[in-house]
Amino acid sequence: MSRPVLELSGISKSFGAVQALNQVDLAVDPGEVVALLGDNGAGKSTLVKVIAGVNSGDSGDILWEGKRVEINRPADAQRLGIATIYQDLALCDNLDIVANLFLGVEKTAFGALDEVDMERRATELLDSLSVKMPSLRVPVASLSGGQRQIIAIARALLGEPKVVLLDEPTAALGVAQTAQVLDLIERLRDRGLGVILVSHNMADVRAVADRAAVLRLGRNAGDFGVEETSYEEIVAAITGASDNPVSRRASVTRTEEA
Amino acid sequence: MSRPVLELSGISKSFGAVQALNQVDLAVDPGEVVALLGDNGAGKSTLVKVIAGVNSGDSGDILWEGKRVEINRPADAQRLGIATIYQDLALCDNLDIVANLFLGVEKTAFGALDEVDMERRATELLDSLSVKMPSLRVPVASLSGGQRQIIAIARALLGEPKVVLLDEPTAALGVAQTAQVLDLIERLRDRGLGVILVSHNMADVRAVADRAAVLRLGRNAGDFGVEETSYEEIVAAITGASDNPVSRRASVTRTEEA
Amino acid sequence: MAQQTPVSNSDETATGTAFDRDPRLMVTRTSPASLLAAIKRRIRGGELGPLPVIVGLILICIVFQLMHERFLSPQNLSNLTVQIAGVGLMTTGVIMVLLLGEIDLSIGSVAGASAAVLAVLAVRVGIPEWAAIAAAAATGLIIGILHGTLFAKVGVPAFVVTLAGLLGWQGVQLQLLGSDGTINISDSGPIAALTHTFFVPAFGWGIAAVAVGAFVVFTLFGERRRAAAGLMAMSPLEIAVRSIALAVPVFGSVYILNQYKGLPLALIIFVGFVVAFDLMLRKTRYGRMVFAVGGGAEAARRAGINVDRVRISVFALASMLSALGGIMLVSRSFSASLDTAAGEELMMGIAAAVIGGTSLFGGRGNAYSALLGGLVLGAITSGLYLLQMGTPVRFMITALVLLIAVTLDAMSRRSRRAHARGG
Amino acid sequence: MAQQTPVSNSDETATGTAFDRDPRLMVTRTSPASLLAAIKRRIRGGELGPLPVIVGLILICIVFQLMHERFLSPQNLSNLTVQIAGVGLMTTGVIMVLLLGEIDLSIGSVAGASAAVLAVLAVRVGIPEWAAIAAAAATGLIIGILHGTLFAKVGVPAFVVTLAGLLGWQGVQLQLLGSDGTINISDSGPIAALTHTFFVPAFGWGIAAVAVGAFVVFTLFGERRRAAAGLMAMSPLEIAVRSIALAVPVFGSVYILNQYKGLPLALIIFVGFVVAFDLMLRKTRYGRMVFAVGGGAEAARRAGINVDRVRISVFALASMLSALGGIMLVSRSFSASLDTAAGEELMMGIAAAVIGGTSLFGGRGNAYSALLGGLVLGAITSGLYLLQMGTPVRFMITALVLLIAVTLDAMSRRSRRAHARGG
Amino acid sequence: TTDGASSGEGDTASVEEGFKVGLLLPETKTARYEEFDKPYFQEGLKELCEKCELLYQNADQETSKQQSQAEALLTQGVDVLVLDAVDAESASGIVKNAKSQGVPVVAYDRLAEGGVDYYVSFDNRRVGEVQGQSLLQALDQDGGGEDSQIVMINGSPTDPNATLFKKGAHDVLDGQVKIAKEYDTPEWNPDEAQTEMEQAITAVGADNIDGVYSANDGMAAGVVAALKSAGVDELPPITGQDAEIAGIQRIVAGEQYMTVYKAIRPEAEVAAEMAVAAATGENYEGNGDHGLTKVEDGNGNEIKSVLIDPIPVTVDDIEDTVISDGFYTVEEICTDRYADTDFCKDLQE
Ligand SMILES: Nc1ncnc2c1ncn2[C@@H]1O[C@H](COP(=O)(O)OP(=O)(O)OP(=O)(O)O)[C@@H](O)[C@H]1O
Ligand SMILES: Nc1ncnc2c1ncn2[C@@H]1O[C@H](COP(=O)(O)OP(=O)(O)OP(=O)(O)O)[C@@H](O)[C@H]1O
Ligand SMILES: [Mg+2]
Ligand SMILES: [Mg+2]
Repeated sequence: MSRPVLELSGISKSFGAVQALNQVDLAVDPGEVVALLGDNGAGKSTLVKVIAGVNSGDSGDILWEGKRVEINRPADAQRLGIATIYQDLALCDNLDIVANLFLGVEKTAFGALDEVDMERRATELLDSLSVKMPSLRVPVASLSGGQRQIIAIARALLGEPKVVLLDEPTAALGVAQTAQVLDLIERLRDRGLGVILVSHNMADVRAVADRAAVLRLGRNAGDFGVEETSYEEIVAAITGASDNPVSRRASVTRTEEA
Repeated sequence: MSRPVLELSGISKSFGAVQALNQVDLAVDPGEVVALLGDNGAGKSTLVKVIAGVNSGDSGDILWEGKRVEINRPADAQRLGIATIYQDLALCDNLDIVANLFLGVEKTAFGALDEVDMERRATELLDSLSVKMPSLRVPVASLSGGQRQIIAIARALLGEPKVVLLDEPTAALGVAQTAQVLDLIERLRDRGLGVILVSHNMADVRAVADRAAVLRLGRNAGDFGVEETSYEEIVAAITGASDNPVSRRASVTRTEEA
Repeated sequence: MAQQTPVSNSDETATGTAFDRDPRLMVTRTSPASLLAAIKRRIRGGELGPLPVIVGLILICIVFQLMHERFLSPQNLSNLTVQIAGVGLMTTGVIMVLLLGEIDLSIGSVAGASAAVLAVLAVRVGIPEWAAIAAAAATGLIIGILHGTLFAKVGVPAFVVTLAGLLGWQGVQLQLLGSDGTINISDSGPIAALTHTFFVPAFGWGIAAVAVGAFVVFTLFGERRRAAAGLMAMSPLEIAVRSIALAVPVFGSVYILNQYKGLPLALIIFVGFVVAFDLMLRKTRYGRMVFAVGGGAEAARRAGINVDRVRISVFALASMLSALGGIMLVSRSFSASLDTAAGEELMMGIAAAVIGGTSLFGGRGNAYSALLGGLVLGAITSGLYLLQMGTPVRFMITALVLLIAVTLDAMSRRSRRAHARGG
Repeated sequence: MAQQTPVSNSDETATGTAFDRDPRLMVTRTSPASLLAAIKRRIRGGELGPLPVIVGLILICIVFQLMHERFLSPQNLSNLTVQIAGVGLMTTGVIMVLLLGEIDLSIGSVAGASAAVLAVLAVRVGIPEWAAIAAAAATGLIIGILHGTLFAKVGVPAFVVTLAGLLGWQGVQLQLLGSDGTINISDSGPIAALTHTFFVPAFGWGIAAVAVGAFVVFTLFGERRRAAAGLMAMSPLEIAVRSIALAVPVFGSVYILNQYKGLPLALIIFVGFVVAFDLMLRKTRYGRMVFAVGGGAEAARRAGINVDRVRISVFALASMLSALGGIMLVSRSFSASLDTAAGEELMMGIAAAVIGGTSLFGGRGNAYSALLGGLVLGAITSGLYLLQMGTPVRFMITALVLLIAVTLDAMSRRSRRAHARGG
Repeated sequence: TTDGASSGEGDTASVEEGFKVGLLLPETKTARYEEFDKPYFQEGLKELCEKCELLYQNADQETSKQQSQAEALLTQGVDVLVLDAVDAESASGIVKNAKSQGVPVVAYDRLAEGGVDYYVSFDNRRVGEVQGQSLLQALDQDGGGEDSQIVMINGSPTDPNATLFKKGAHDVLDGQVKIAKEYDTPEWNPDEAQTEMEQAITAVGADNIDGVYSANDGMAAGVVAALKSAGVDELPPITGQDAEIAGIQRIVAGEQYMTVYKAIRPEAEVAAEMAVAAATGENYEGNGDHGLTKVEDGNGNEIKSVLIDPIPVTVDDIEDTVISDGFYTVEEICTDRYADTDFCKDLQE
């Protein structure tokens, strides 16, 4: 087995009186897609933000390619090679699509912004994600939810990351765009990147993930190979009970589902 | 067939140079769940906002129980009996959960807010949606994406609406909560309400919708009975081509999918 | 006493009901120990509420008393309470506007213009003084409606509307008072009475008893109801602690003020408005709407709230309170002049709101800020006058205190701000 | 000429590339007809840019010229350009801060304090005047760094920091000028030269030709490159129209000013700073970062931008520009006094930025606002003094113009604002 | 009152034991108050009553602030209040408050209403007259007559004293010269004055301005700058007031014609004498140089007053007034820039 490119151990984080993360461990190998699953409020986004340097954890270690590192600011994570797509999209509403895509990594020529080059590259990038935009020069505030999401995804892929964190990337996407993003995740894996994918969509998870790590109420609640584990088992781990609304609903509507 | 409770005809709406909606028709009967489908940026949310009175349309008629009505402000729609769950959630971040739930419809006793009553009812309501909240008195700014979404859903159900508009209600929800919401939609239908459900999740749509109306680039692109239509046909209507990323992906990964 | 926003009740209601609550959250509050633990957690979490300001106020008083033995004399404290009443009313208005997430730069000019209206009507025109008071307050109200309409309906940013008001109403003030510049009012009429009336000791004690009594009764009754509904309620211990925390300063002030001339009417008016606005903000639908619009105008609009009406009404109230402040200033100096409320009043009004803990970004704050912030600034001013500090020093110290107060607040809130929005 | 924000380029690049664009959007711009159509659409869509202000300025000029025949005389226009330079530089600084979504209330006091430093060093201490100028600018820079650090690192709201600055630096100004109150500076040294130097006609024509030529060359070159990269580019027709729209006012001003004393150095300094800041804001990474932080600080932080550094640098630049403005004021009146920059400068500086079209809510605006807004306010003041109007009238008219300018802007933007965020 | 050992309901203080004197001045923006009035008053007081303590406050041109300061002084138990009111009429509140506590009030520089005990001042209307007369004199020297055109730059429209200066000046100037343009200058701001002057020049033409009435020295600086900027080499006569150092220097350099010197030392000394008399319960009868008159205040009270004449200062008078009074030294005036003016060369030889 290859050495994990990113390894977390004993990560805890509390907000005031709420213990959002409690001694969480997680590792991702190069060329591996790890799905991070859990109920609403389980702490998935909090964990992603700790790795990305948006909030730093209260305690715990982060190992990067085996070495202990400190990630205190988003810039630290980016320098290591961690690209992140946040659940709350984190775009600058007043800037246009091109400016958002290249925010913080603008191309310059002779000290001035090279708008031509950036616009050309943006066009190429968005073409590959099959989403229709009214124009590359509208402020992102006027875009639809899915359009914004696609920009955020495209943004994260501009650099040369080694690990990609995706926090519910397909939640707002249409079927075609979702398919494109799943393709993309597979391409990332094939290029040897480590991918952490947060998603509530079991179909997507089963399609691209190699392993599923489950969080429940801020704690680790299991680590499964996706191939070997049944849908019901994973859902039981997420909800913490085998008798849950999903299974109840499934038993009622089994006959109806296509 | 019963008379539609809500009927739209020829709705158009443009934002500056973008024609977001172009002569769109849509109708929903009491006791019917209509899925509103379409690619990202197709204009679904814009249509929902026109019905809810957030933006008014440039032209077109809205019929409510057969009578022409003007909906210029959200309050107009609410008065008619239209409850809306927006894609961008529209909660007041500084208020706590109870205050958000009852915003605009606060309970009072002797002119003062009746916090006790509101808190009791909020507790009951959230219990039925199986989501864990840290406390009913935290500001919603600190909640996770799914928790916020649940609050927005619960909000819309407080009154006695006749039509419910749900714009991607389950996008951020966990499996258990999604199941609950689907149950809820079925309960609403059974109570005779008209439901318009915007969703990108075909499984959910097939599970609860009776009919699917498709938008493409701001125009009507088909109206299907969900039972009679295949998944491939609907996807083709959404993307506008039978050769689309979904079908391509499906053909490649068919063997992998469970 | 003061509660930050409708949400700061936080832990009171956290457990003990049937609600499916997060097991990560451990809060009970029935024993003294758990009460202390909850307080500690709040301090660590940065939810200090008015505590830093109160501590700061006490420190300021101690320092000045050490430097000048008359600082805490009944005479000085009595003067202090009358001095802060005028600007305090203006601060109460500013707080309403700040809660909306807007700013009102015109409070000084509106106070000045209303003061001019008051004096012109009462002295030059010669209508009865109480009618002039009503007219001046109405002037403020109308100005506020104008501001609010320009802001809410036409969409001019409040900063600009009130900046224009700052200029324009000062022009009106100049015009009204004309060349003489100053109009003296009678020193024995109703206007003068507003700040020159003091009550006999018994009356002061009575008012204090009624206030504290009402607090205890309503709290007891409310918590009884909560408990009956199966919700987490305050323990009797906590109710007792809170009641004492209210009773000590209330009875203490009355005791001290009774040693000089008695409870000043100006103080009763000021505190009365603060309490009324506090109740309105926390306990009525209108107050809830103000907070909602301040926290997210679009969300409030979608919830069916008539955002324009809320905005106009808030600006109207704010300008009316400014006008009342102007009336108090006239009352105190027996005259309306060209510089009534034209100086530091604007700045001090806003500074007091901020020191008291009201956010400049909307949706967070409380009416008590006016009292607390006003007391802090009033104490500093009064103390520095006693110590005969020069103007530059006074400017610098005021600036410094403003900075320290807000820095404390900012630092304690730091962690909460950094990741404001979950998800 | 002026572009609202990095996004307002909108239609230029909308079609004509391989990018999978929305077929609902129909924009071409190669014929005069389609150019007109695009302009019409912009007007209907509320994207007017600086047009309303320019129209307003022209109207103001016409009205005043009708009322006083010397208003458009070369002498008056020459005076006007020198009169606005000082506050204009302060406005440029305020615009930077407004782009961040913050406010700087200290610009007047900082200008005053820097002016005091300048005069004390040049006259009392007696160091060379150019060194005193450098020291005064450095004073502004250091003050700005202090403000920025308190805001960015400690987390005190900018409103409060600069409110404290407004008080504190005025204290410093009082202290420095101390007993004398006013210090005269030489009327022939480098300081005086800043506003009392005028260039010979040939030089003026030369500068105008270079400026317009540079614009044409860079635009041609840039659009050539766009076309080569397969992106939508401006048609030669449009380039020609834009070039003429720039050339007419530039050569026109030079022609008029040459008829009096020639092009004033003060104007060149002011316009030079405006152009430099405009290029910096639109064409450099730093400018992009400023807009990003103004549009969403958290998003910018997550994009790896050092938000604190951007904030500190913006406050530093703003205070430095205020200091430069203060130096220009001293230069114009040959003296630094307790009143230097202590009056309407703050209000006028902010009003000019807003009239010019810079938003108070961050992330939207441009450096040219300083020039446009400054010209509007300068023209009003100049015209009213020619007509010998009193102060109350001037206050009211200024307030009115401010309101009208912003109302127009607000109404034209109304539709866009109402549904700001899609989804 | 509760703790008022030295504060006096009726009990008069004595010079032997010393007592507390409160001095309230109106603003800091004009150099004179902090620089001259306060120290001169203090010196005067020390001479009359060695053990007396001076308590001093400055109100930054705000009436409500002055009221708070007065309350603070009364809390400290002063035995007499010397009040230079920000606003003479509003000050009646302060006066009444003091009287109700048995503290006598001396009105300084401005006649506060409400029945003060004594009043010492310059005659402010007289200041405007002196300025106007000087200007007429200068115009006559230049050979101008009734057809001379002047520009008037008055003080702040919100300052009641400015109104008096203006009235005084008009009394003298009206009918004697043609007033081409006249402005009231907000806050006495020199920059504003400069813009006003520039516009006046544009409207009237630099050559057609034969003289400028500027209400004080600060604004005169702006006037001079405007004229110089307009390319005027031979500056017309310009007035001023306050004898600011910068104004004196301009006079020395021939840029400004005159300023009004208000001999503050005698004013402050008289005020100190009045204060001591009032506190000790004696009757002040004036001193040798300055006789006692009566002035009626706004409420019709007759106030025992001393009015001191303002003195016009042109380049010829500088030596006999500001320098001989010790207001400024020759070194202070003749800095490097002014060293080679005739005035400085004469004096330093
Ligand atoms: N800034 C914050 N302040 C206070 N509490 C917070 C904050 N952010 C998150 N929380 C709390 O921490 C818990 C975990 O939140 P988190 O956003 O990580 O959940 P999640 O697993 O991403 O859920 P979802 O699937 O709904 O996105 C929640 O209970 C939430 O209320
Ligand atoms: N306020 C606005 N200003 C300008 N354009 C807008 C605005 N709102 C929406 N649009 C444009 O209208 C089109 C339709 O947007 P809409 O939000 O309705 O899409 P949607 O169908 O909801 O997409 P999604 O599935 O991604 O949520 C998009 O191209 C979007 O860019
Ligand atoms: Mg999440
Ligand atoms: Mg949508």
